[in-house]
This record gives sequence, structure tokens and C-alpha cells, in this order.
Amino acid sequence: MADLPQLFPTPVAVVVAFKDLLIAEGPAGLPWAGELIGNMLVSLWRVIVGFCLAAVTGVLLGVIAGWWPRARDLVEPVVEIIRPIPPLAWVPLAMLWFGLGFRPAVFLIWLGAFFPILSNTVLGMESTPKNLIEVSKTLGANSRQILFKVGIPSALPSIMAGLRIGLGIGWMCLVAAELTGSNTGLGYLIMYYYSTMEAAKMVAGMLTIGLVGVLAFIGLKKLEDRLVFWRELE
Amino acid sequence: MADLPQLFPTPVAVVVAFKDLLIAEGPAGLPWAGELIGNMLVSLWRVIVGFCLAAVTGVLLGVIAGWWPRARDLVEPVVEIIRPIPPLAWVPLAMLWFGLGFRPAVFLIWLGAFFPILSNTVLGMESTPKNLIEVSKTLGANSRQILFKVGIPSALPSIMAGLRIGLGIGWMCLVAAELTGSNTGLGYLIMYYYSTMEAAKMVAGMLTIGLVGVLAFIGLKKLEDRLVFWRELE
Amino acid sequence: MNSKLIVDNISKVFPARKMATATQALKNFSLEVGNGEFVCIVGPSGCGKTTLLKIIAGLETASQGSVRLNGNKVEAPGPERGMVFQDFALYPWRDVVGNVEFGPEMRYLPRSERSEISQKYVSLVGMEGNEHKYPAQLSGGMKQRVAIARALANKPDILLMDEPFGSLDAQTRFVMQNELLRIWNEDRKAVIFVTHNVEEAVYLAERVVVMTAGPGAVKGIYPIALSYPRSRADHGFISLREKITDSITEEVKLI
Amino acid sequence: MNSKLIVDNISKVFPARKMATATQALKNFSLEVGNGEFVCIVGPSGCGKTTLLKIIAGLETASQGSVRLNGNKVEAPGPERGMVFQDFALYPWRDVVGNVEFGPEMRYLPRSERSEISQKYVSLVGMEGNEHKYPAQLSGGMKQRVAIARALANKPDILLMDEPFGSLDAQTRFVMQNELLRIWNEDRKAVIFVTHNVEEAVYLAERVVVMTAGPGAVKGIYPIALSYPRSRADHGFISLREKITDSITEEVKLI
Amino acid sequence: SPSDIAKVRIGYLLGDLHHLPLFVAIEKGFFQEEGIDVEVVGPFDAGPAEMDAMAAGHLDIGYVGASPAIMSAARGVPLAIISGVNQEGSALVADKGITSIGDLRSKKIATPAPGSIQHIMTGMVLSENNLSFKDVELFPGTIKAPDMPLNLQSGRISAYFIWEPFVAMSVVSGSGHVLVNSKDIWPGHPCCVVVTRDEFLKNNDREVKAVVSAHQKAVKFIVDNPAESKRIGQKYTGLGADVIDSAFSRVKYVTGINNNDLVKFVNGIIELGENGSIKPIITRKEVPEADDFINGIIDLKYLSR
Ligand SMILES: Nc1ncnc2c1ncn2[C@@H]1O[C@H](COP(=O)(O)OP(=O)(O)OP(=O)(O)O)[C@@H](O)[C@H]1O
Ligand SMILES: Nc1ncnc2c1ncn2[C@@H]1O[C@H](COP(=O)(O)OP(=O)(O)OP(=O)(O)O)[C@@H](O)[C@H]1O
Ligand SMILES: [Mg+2]
Ligand SMILES: [Mg+2]
Repeated sequence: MADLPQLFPTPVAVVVAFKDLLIAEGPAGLPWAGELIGNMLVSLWRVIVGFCLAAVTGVLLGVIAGWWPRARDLVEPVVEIIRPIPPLAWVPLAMLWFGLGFRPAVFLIWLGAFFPILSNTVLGMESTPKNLIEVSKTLGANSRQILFKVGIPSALPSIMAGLRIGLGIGWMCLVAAELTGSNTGLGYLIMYYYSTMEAAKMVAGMLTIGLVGVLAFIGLKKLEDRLVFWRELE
Repeated sequence: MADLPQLFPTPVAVVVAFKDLLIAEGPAGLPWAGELIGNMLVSLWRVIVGFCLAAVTGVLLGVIAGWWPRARDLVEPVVEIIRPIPPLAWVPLAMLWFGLGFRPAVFLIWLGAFFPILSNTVLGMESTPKNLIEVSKTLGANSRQILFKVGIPSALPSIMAGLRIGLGIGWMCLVAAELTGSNTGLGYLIMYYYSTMEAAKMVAGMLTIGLVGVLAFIGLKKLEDRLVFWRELE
Repeated sequence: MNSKLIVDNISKVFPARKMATATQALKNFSLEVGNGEFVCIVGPSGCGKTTLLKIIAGLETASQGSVRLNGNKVEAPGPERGMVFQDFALYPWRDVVGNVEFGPEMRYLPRSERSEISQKYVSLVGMEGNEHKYPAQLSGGMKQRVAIARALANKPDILLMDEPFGSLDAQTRFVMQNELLRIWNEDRKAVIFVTHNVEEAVYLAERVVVMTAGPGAVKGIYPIALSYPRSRADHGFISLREKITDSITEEVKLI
Repeated sequence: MNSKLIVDNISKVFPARKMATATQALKNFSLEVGNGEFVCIVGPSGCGKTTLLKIIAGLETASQGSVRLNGNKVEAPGPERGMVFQDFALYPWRDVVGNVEFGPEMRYLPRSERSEISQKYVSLVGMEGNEHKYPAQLSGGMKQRVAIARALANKPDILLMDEPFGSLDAQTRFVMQNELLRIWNEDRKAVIFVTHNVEEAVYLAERVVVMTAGPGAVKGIYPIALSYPRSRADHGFISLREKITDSITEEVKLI
Repeated sequence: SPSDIAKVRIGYLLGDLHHLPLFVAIEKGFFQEEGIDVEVVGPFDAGPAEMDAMAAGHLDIGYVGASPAIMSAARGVPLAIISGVNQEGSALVADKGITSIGDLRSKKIATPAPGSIQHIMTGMVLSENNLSFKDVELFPGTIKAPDMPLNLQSGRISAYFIWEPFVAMSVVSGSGHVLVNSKDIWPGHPCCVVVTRDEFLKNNDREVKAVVSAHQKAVKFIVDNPAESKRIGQKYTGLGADVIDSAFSRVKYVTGINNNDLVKFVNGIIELGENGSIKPIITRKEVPEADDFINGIIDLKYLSR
């Protein structure tokens, strides 16, 4: 494949690209960081904001839909119609609603992360053991308390798995997200070097997304192990 | 056309677009179906193949990684690095490996659907109640039997939720999948009317993805209710 | 009689599902429980005892008939009817103290008061030193005792206990029986207590209800006119025990 | 003695976790069980009985000491050691028959043979008519009987039973006791039977082991030199029962 | 005989009116006339994707911008440019409030991918007016062409430099106006070309010749029959008659290529990188001598005069 440089760079070329991107001047406004680091930070911030919004909205709606079957019957059809619509197809609408740059990018990341978080939260809430709900009622817990003290703790393992999936998909939406008139970010960097056919740099950008993604994943996993410690006692 | 075509077409315009697309001649090779139906069938087939591959590989690897912690420790880092890499960034590689048209599209759909299926399968397998594994050992089940007769049945609810999420993401990857030198499919149809700025037809295409997605979802849900009937007895 | 609780002619049918046929768990079951009365229910396995308690608790609905508490129809669960579940139903993510404090926490009692209560009931069931273990780290009997402590700590008006001492060794069981009687004596709350141990029933109850097998109905009610504290070696005690045992034996033989 | 099973000086410590301190469940516990012997184990709640059975089954590893079966060190579970779990551990996705047939299915017995076996054991535990109910549809005692049938249907060499009759009413319990003795008499398989019911222990066992509270060790071993079938009213029976009860009482008082 | 003639796989760019000759050749049956069987393996959404497909050997002939073709070659992909498709046909479109290049200072401007001819000409027109890339906020490649007219209309960007039909769309709708035509910046500037793989060129002489002849016929047809060509354009791009009309006035369909223009283009890219206006896209290391490089990849021998 040595004769397909624009498609499949050698590992050495990728390492060199990494080095170049670390040294090169960063995006405007972030003069203190190299191109790779600077764009990574920009994307990281977008993903964090989009993911956090998705976590809040996805868990919230998931808790509601997973707890009250009637809410689920309302939410499910809408969600299931919107869910499969490709992020790229959302790009124009994102720009229409949110302008250029940060906000539409956050919207698209939110859109990607939201659905898996929602689904897994619903799964977790629906799986709350019936006997725990029953005993809580006899102990005087009102519906709100049962929700918060029983439903949510027992759904936590599933919710956390949903957050991990959602975070992955959030990153996955980065390129689409940064096609909304952004001139910074890792997705932008990838598309930039894609259009200039510098495959080594593009792959370096992809790997950076992967690496940051894996670090974020490890962080979430650590948090999960703390929150659902009781599972491994079993 | 004194004005730019509406980005956010009126419902009436979308209905008209639907009608037009249903009547219009389908893609070459599919003379028997309207443009919308024909492209939908093409995409459906791609999604089915990609999703089925993802279901098989995701459940398989998920079962392995969720069952043997050592396998998980091997699989997890690789998966977590690859997972967040955007489908769009895969497009060139998909083309290199799989050529144009059907096969790279299937690959990209597989890529999208694979990870959530994997994650949820791992979650389900890891949650197999310890006492059921223990009793099975004392009943003489060998490790394979415990895996198939205990681990997998008990992971089924979680696996099914993963399949539903994966199917959604598979559809979500359709546009990216049909950017690789495809001239058929709903993703192509959307991008086509995107490039001609016919928003109503583009939205009609998006909604069709959503509608087919919802039907597929209902199908999976029905299957799920049959497979995990025992959960609602509880 | 000053009836606290009236179970009026209830029946319960669980509908058929898959290959399992429909099951009639209760059939025309009636019972009145007086204010502060201690009633034990005995009956063959599967006769509908748990179903009965759940209906009284408001966790299941009767297919027919009604349950009245202080004259009001029972339609939902409430903390005035505390229940000890046959399967313990402990919160796996809460340690022993956390489980026992659940009820007081729901009433927003201040932390200090809550921990006072939990300390009291944890030691009452002999679980000192295990305060910070999680359910997965407890033995069967320990789980059961936590479930009892949790129900008692909530001070319900009526205690519904489903074989609460079933997993305890005889000695611990005796201790718990006496503790229960002491608490009952102090507060005079009504207790409906399901047990398989006829001796236990006769030792504790003012009345023992024997249920029929199959669809559960009242087969007989035995008033235990013995003064507390009772002696298991007492002649009256033994004869009542025998009578009730015979009554159940008949039922089991019928199956 | 022709020892089938040798439990040699085992100790078991569960490490500290979160706020819970480490727990020593067993301390220098030794026991030999002869070929075809029936041993009952009694002891206060939380003394380590379940832990002991799990170590013998190969489901937990001892921190110290070893278990030998037919001279070979036990390192993993196997079908020659069948276990009835305190918490039943039924497969929620299998109906009664499916649960009972699990063992035979694992041995790839043909379908007809499997259903013959399950029919036999389902009726042995009095569950006819409930063959196609799922665990969630069963009462506590029914679940326990299914768990027993499942273990018996697998015909293990050694039966490890953890309070197997704890959720049964007295009558059903008697029936099951006699059934168990009959099966044991026929096959002469070794049985290690944990119970809280001293009368049950004396009725069933050739030897009764009393465990100490706290870290479980052997407090005393009582050979029951009464011939089968035994009478609970027998003088020797009653005196043994009293002796063993006193021994446990001492332990519980120590707590 | 025609039976031993291979099927030729052709690609083009989605929604690009510059590729009209391909549509005409298909519509009028010029490929059949030349005795070849053409498979349109699909429109690509961007030049790089099409060049990737060609590099990977999944595409024999591509209608594509000169820029991606040149970049691909600079990266070492063996290919040849065998014909021109059009010249000119782009414009800098601005909203009504912008009446001179000078007004663009500090404004948001969208262009296609970095290194595209439109990107380079944006630099040229800015520097002619004593501005540079640093004086405006540029979005090279992160707003897709179809999104540009909409973002102009909604005021999110002030101008964009693009190919047809996306110039005409703003013009026809009245939401923007042509601030400067590309032909006024660089008369006869190169735009789209027909490329093929070296390997295909070497082994399929007859097919390449046939493709080029059909293409040439099509271009001639467009020049001779503008009205019917516009209708074909409408059919293949789905665009309205008014948009096509407007666009047609700016595109010059030609088969010839002026090597010097391509040399100037390559040097332009290299110099912009060297003087720090943009990140280096093509370097002297890859293209030491633009003349040699361009002459090495242009092979117009199949064009009949
Ligand atoms: N959720 C359910 N669905 C279907 N049948 C049920 C359900 N719960 C209980 N039953 C059936 O109702 C009958 C009575 O059950 P219940 O649990 O009340 O018995 P019980 O008297 O508590 O028995 P035990 O002493 O064994 O606990 C049984 O035949 C049981 O199979
Ligand atoms: N997984 C575990 N982790 C930590 N501690 C445990 C675990 N399992 C048991 N223990 C502790 O070990 C001790 C013995 O438990 P075990 O279950 O063996 O008691 P038991 O004799 O079976 O009691 P019971 O009669 O109440 O069932 C208890 O103190 C218990 O808290
Ligand atoms: Mg019950
Ligand atoms: Mg135990």
C-alpha cells in the first residue's frame, strides 16, 4: 500500500504527522497550544458541553419514560422517528437554529449522545425490581421518593452504560458537528487534512479523537465503579 | 422561485414532496418502485445487512468480553479507541477496503451499530446473577453450558436494548454510508436534494428514514417481548 | 369487637400466562382484626398467605371483595401497614444502617434521630458490628433480621409479617419472638403474622387462623386464651398446638 | 471411618470492603463425612454454615485449609456435589419443569428421559399442576420445593442442603423429610444438611454438628444413635434435642 | 469488437453544474456512439472522496475539480488529467450590504476546501485590495456548498466564493449579489477537469480515447445547443430553469487546458503556504518544479483538435 499515500499512511508518517501537529501553531484564539492540542481542547469543550446536556436531558427523559408507561408510550414513537435521522442531515437545521460554530456543534453532539443515554435509562428504570418498589411503598415512600431512592439507584448500572455509549457517539458526531461553520476542532482538523489529502495528519487527528475518547471513557468507568460499587459485592 | 427554498419547509410542501417522490421514477435498476420507495428499499437492504453483521459480531464479542474479564481487558481499550472515531472519517478507509456502493455502506452501518450492541451485551453478561452461575455449576453445567444456558438468557434484556440502540445508530450512519460513491439509497436521496436545495424533498427523505426506523424498532420490540416474556411476570 | 382491619370476602385469581393455567390464590377469605390484636396465619405452602398480606398491604388488588382499615377501603400501600417480606427485599446499594433508616428517611427525620432509631433496631435484631455491611455480604438470617428491623423502625400501625423468622436459628428466633411481643405489648399495634411454625403461632398470637389449601379460605380460627408470657410446656399450649397442627395436616393431606 | 469427604482445618476471611470491616466466617473448621453418611449442621445465624457448604461445593475458596473428596482436593464445583441454595436461585426464564430438568439437560439426556425425571421429582415435592409456572408465579415454599427437586433430579453423590425446608409449612416439611430419608436410604448418598430446626436435625441425621457463633468452628458433634424411622416423642430423641438446643443456646448467648 | 471493450467506471460530484458535459454525454448517448459501456459509479460529495476512490482503483474516470486532482498527484498518486471540462464559473457572492472587497474586512467568508481554486482566488482578490486572509474570518471547507446561500441569507456569513449553481441560487433568490466574477479575478482560470488513473490510461487506450471523444462531443453540443443543454442540466441536477439560466452565463465549457494556468495555480498554493497566509498544502518538497509537475500529469493527446 506504499503506493496509496493519500489513503493509507505508514505508521512512521503518522508519527511524524503527530509531531508536526504538536509543534504547529494552534488555532486562532488559542495561541498557547499546538494545533493538535488546541483543536483537541476546542472539541473537548464542545463534547463536554454537548454530552453534559445529553446526560441531563437523556437521563431526565429516560427516567420519566422508563417509570411511567404512559409517558413512554408518548415519548417512544417521537424518539424512534427522530433517532435514526443522520447527524449530517441535521447540519443545515442546526445552523438555521443555532448559527455557526460552537452552538450547532454542541447541538449535533447532544443529538448523537442523547438517544443511547435515553434508551439505557429507560431499560434501567423498567428493570427496577418489583419487590423493592413494593417494600418502599409499605415503608411510606411517596412516588417521588420511590423514584429517587429506588428506581434511579437500581437503574444506575444501566444508566452509566448508557452514558458511556452516549459519550462514544458524541465523539463520533464530531466531524458532522464541526461541519457547521466551525474553523476549529478535531473534526475540523480531520476534514481539513482530508480535503488537502494529507492522510497522515488526518489519521493523527482520528487517533487523537480515539485517545481522548478512551481517556474520557476511563474517567466515566472510574466514576461508575464508585457509584455502583455494590454490584461487585454480589 | 423569488426566494431561497425554505430550509424549514411547510408541512404542505413536505406532503407534496412525498407525493412527488412516490410517483417519480425510481433509481436505475429498480424500475418497479417510485424514487422514495426504491431508494428506501436499497437503504433498507444495506441497513439490514449492516445491522445483522453488527448484531452477530457485537453480540459475539460482547458475550466474550462480558463473560471473561481477561477478554474484556483486551477488547476494551481497542474498542474504546476506535469507537469515537466519526463515521465520516472512516469514509476513505471504507472505500479503500470495500470499494464503492453496497459494501462500504454496509461497513459504515456495521461500524455505527456495532459499538452500542457490544456495550450493552457486555453490560448484560456482566450482570448475570452470581447465584445462578453458582447453582449451574453444582448442577454439572460446563462453562459452555453456563454461558449459553445462563449468561446469555439473563443478558437478553440488555442485549435486546443494545440491538434497538444499534439499529437506530445504523440508520443514523446512512448518509455517511451513502456518501461513498453510491447513487442510490435514502442517504443519497437526502444529499441529492440537499445539493439542489430542495428542502421539502430532503425532509421527506429524512422522515422516511425515521418512519422506516420506527417500524424496524417496533419489530425488534415485538421480538424482545417474546424473548424476555419472563421479565414482566416479575 | 373494635375492628381495625376488615378483610371482607376477598378472592384473588392470577390470570393464565403462557402455558401456566390461571390460579385461584384466595377464595372468599374473610377476617377481622381488632385494634392491637396479634393474629397468626398458618396454612400449607402455596395456600395464599403471601397474596393475602400483599392485598392487605395494598400491593395487590383483590379480584373480588374488599379490605377496610379503620373503616376506609384500602386501595394503596401506606406506611401505617408495615410489611416484612418473605424474600427480604433489601436495597442492595444500602448497608444495614441505610436499609433500616429507609422509612425514617422517607419521613425526613433529621439525621441524628434517624441514626438513633437505626442503632436501636439494629441492636434489637442482634446485628451490632454489621452496621456497614451490604446485603450481599450478609448471611440469610442476617438479611431477614435487617428486614425485620427496617419494618419495625418505621413504627407502623399494623405489622404484616411474612414468615419473618423463617431463616433464624431456634435461639435467635426465641429472642426475636420475645422482642416482638415486648414491642407489641408496649405499642399495642395490630400484628398479622404468617408462619409455618405452629408452636410459634401459639406462642405469639391471640388468634390463630388456619387456611385451607388450594384457593385459600379460612378453615378455622383458634383463639389462644393463654396469658403472656406463655410456656411452651404448658398443657393448654401443647393441646392447642396439636389441634392446629392436625387441622393443617388435614389440609396438606388433601393436596 | 471410610471418609468420603474431609474438611481439613479450613478458615475463611472475607476481606474488608468500603466501611465494612473484614469478617472471619470460619476458623479452623474440620469435619469428616463418611460414605453415605447423613450429617446435619446447626448453628446460630451468621456462623458460617452457608460459607462452609459453598466451600465444600467448590464455589468459594477457603483462606486456609483444604477440602478433600474421595481423597482428591476440591478445587471447583461439580455435579457430584449437588446443592440446594438458601435463596433458591431458580432460573427466572425457565418454568418449574425447565428448572428441574436443568441438570439432566446439561448431561444431554434425551428429552423423554428428562421429562420422566422431572415428572418424578416435581410430584415428589408436591408440585403437580404447577409444572408450567415460572418462578415469579410461585409462592416462597413452592420455589424452595422446585430448588429441592432440581438438586435431587441431578442425583449427586453428596447433597449439600442449605436450610432446604425453611420455607415449608410443618406438614409439607414432614413429608419432605421422609421423602429425603427414603431417597437417602435407597441411594446411600452422603448428605450435609444445614438447618435451624434442631428437631429436624435429630430426626434426620446420623451425626449433628453444632457450630460456634462468630467465626464458625466445630463446637460439638452429636452422634444420633437412634434407628430409623425415628419417633419425635421418643425419650432418647427428646433428650438429644434438648442437649443440642442447649449447646446452641450457649453460643447465641455469647453474642 | 465492442465486446472486449471494458466497462468504464465514471464518477462526478453531486450537485455540480460544472459537470454538465457528463450528463449531456449520457443523455445524448455519446458514450454508446463511441462504443463503450459506461457505469456511473456515483456522485461523490467532495473532490477528495472521488480522488480517494480513484487512488484505491475503484474509479477509472473522474469529473473533478483541478485542485483535488493536483493535490492527489502531489501526494504521489499516479494519475493523468486528460481533458478540461470548464473554465471560470465561480463567483464571490456577498450580501447586499457589501459593495466592495474592502467591505469584507473582519467579515465571515465561506469557501470550499482549503487549496480549492475558489480558496486561492479569494486570497488573490483580497490581496489585490490590500487585504489578506488574516483580515477576514474564513471558513474554508466547513460550510458545505448548499449551506452557503442559506447562511448568507440568514446573515450568518457575509460572503462566499463558490462554483455554480450555488452562485445562481443567491442571485436568483435575490438574497445576495455577485461581488466579483471569478473570470474578472483570473480570466480563463482552470476549474473542472477529467482525470484517469495512470494504470487505466496505460492499459485501456481505446476506452480513454472513447471517453475523451464523447466528452468532447458533449462540450461541443453544449456550446452549440445551450437551450437543450440547459434542459438536460435541469433533468440531471434537479435545479430550476432560472437558476440554470443564471449559472450558464458564468460557466465556460471547454476541453482545453492551459498548462500555465495550472502552474500558476500550483505555485499560488505553494506560495500562500510559504508566506504563512495559510497552512502549507503543497510544498516544494512534493513539487520542486511546478512546470515539470504539471507537464507530467497533463496528457491531452486524446483530445482531437
Ligand atoms: N404473580 C403471580 N402470578 C401467578 N400466580 C401467582 C403469583 N403469585 C402467587 N401466585 C400463585 O398463588 C398461589 C398462592 O401463592 P402465595 O405466594 O400467596 O402462597 P403462600 O401461602 O404465601 O405460600 P408459601 O407459604 O409457600 O409462601 C400459588 O399457587 C402461586 O402459584
Ligand atoms: N460475600 C461476603 N462478603 C463478606 N462477608 C460475607 C460474605 N458472605 C458471608 N459473609 C459473612 O460471613 C459470615 C457467615 O455467613 P454465612 O452466610 O456463612 O452464615 P450462615 O451460617 O449461613 O448464616 P444464616 O443461618 O443466617 O444463613 C457472616 O458474618 C456474613 O456477614
Ligand atoms: Mg408466601
Ligand atoms: Mg446461610
